Amino acid sequence: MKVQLLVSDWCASCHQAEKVWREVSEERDFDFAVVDMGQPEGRELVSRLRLKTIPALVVDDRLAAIGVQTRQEALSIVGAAPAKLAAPTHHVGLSMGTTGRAAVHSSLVYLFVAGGFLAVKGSLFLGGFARVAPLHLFTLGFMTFMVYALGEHMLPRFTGNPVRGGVFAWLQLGLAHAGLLMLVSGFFSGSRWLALAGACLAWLAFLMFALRMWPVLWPRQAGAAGAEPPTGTIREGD
Amino acid sequence: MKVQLLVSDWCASCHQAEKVWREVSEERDFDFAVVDMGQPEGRELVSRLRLKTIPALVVDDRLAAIGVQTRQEALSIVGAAPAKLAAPTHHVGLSMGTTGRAAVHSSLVYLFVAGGFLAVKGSLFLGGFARVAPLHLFTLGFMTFMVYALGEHMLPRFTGNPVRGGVFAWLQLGLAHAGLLMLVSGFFSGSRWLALAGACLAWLAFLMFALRMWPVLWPRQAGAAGAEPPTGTIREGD
Amino acid sequence: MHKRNRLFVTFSLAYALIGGLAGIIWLYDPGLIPGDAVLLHGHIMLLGFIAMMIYGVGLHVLPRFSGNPLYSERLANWQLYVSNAGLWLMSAGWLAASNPLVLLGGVVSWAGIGMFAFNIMLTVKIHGPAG
Amino acid sequence: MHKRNRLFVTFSLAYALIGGLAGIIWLYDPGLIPGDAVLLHGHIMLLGFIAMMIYGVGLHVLPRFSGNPLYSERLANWQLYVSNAGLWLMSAGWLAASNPLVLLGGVVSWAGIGMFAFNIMLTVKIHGPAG
Repeated sequence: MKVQLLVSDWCASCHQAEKVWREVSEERDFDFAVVDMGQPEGRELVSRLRLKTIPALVVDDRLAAIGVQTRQEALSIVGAAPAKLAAPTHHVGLSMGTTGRAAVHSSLVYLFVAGGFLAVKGSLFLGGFARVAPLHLFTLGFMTFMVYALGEHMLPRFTGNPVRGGVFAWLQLGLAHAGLLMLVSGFFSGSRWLALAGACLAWLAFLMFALRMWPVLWPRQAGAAGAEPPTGTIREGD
Repeated sequence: MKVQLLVSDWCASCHQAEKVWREVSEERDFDFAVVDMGQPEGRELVSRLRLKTIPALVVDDRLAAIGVQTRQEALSIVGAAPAKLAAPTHHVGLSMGTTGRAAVHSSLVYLFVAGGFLAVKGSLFLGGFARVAPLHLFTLGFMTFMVYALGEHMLPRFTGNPVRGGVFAWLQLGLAHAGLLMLVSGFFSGSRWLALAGACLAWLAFLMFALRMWPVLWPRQAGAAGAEPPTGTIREGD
Repeated sequence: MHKRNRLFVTFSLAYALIGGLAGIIWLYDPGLIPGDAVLLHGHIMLLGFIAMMIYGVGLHVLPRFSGNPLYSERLANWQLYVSNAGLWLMSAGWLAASNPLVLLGGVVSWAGIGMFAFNIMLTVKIHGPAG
Repeated sequence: MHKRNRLFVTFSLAYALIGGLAGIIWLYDPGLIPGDAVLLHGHIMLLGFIAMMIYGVGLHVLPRFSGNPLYSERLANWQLYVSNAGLWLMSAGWLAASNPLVLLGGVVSWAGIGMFAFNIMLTVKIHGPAG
């Protein structure tokens, strides 16, 4: 059973419909995807099924319903699908997840702190062993946390594969904060060992991020991502 | 007579409809606006008139037509409107104008040249009088041309006011190129006077840009932009 | 577009012209402007032209992208005064070759950045519109 | 997402880990890595982690935003090889403390940037899809 929910950024009720279907898809075992009208896949669906209204629900390549379904309606539509075993992955849609939003906020805070050095000292570089401390607030703080946020939000959307979230994602963010703060404290206090320990934690955090992104980029099912059309062309009905 | 064309980025036929109406609006004198479904103004129109399909044509706050009109159909819809005197301003919609696209291309070329110094010399700063030459390729080349492009594309969209284009816009871009190239040549050849002449031309180009943006930001009609709702809230039917 | 955001963009354009003029005068005669004309030029361009353009466009666009109204219109209005005051103080510092004045201007400008970041962060909430 | 773009993102993640490791080793003992370990770390992060992430995401997103297919898939494939070769040559140059090798790597990396810019410029045409 293949269920596609057609949505768009500008459509307020789409966010509501997505929330309902996201919950149902985590309880029942069926093939679920949120399709964005702004992407070629969405445009292809619109023109193939001549859809005129969103949110639109497409089940096995036929228009099944429009508008927002209640939880009960959604469950009855997928009535045949078996219950799902608890899984730590989730599909990504329009709204950024909680860990993603937390990473954006962290990123902005580090940008602000690094910007303070730029505004007050006029440079991201200091003297002595602390020379690169503000620079790392910018690169390992602002830039890396922004990559964490956009990576877990955009790569699953681009590839259509789910991303692992939950405890693993929070642990990654926690390690990244602890690592960066230890690294910068080490630079300022002149303690090479504190900086080294911080660098190792930050590296482990990035490794966790890379491990989370790996199955998003290279999913297990062979062929699932193999025979794709060139970038930007519109896929014909499959 | 007030004509609004409701469009969205993801809708291919909207680009076609916009082209037709853009042409007609430059021949006949009526109040024309392209309204983006992704903006609050567009969402307000959708919910007030319960629109379901785009492109949608709204004439004096009533749905007049959907889909793409031919030039003849469009002219008959605005049949009552008088012919327009030639005007150098134009409204901005989904597609970036020709001068805007030219400015984006120029911006990327300067970025590439400045990036060459970064890749080969490892820095945007050199020694001696030429010290800041690569830096100005980045700031007065890449960044300023990007501001020229996005300014003339986005500010008219944000404010709903037309922007002056044509010869004036091309002259601005020409002066900006000449000024930057003379400034950089002056830095490299050690000629302070060549650099000074280039700086003056680049400054005149920016002045022309500022003069083009002024009526976009502060239109003549008092009140036209005065009583606006706070950012991000949805305007109720006017 | 909110009047305050149009003011931010207008100030950005004006500072680009003022900063450009400082560069032109320096090229004509490096001694004509007292203090450090090069850092004056650079900071007017960075904190005037570029930063105010980002403030004006960001305050208009980011609430629309996130689907929430701006957290505080009043804080954004104050940010307009604070950012301008910071830049004027810093510019006065470069002209007078006064390090304390430059530092004060830097701290005030930084506060303006902080007000912008705080306002945007509470607009783009951790829990989105549907959560 | 095209396989080449996924490879760009994957290389980006790998270079972040390799560049991070270089930084960690330098912190442990600045003498363990021959040549200039600090510039090695910085350039792997900039030309590996950040640039390849921009290439991968940009090649996926920009054609979609502009409404045109990518100008040349083949040029983008070659860009993957050229960008990686440039970074390896430059890294070898830092390790061997060889200026000519660093310069060669810089020129090859720059060619990769140029291929990306050229491809994107011809995708986002001066005359748009409707013009």
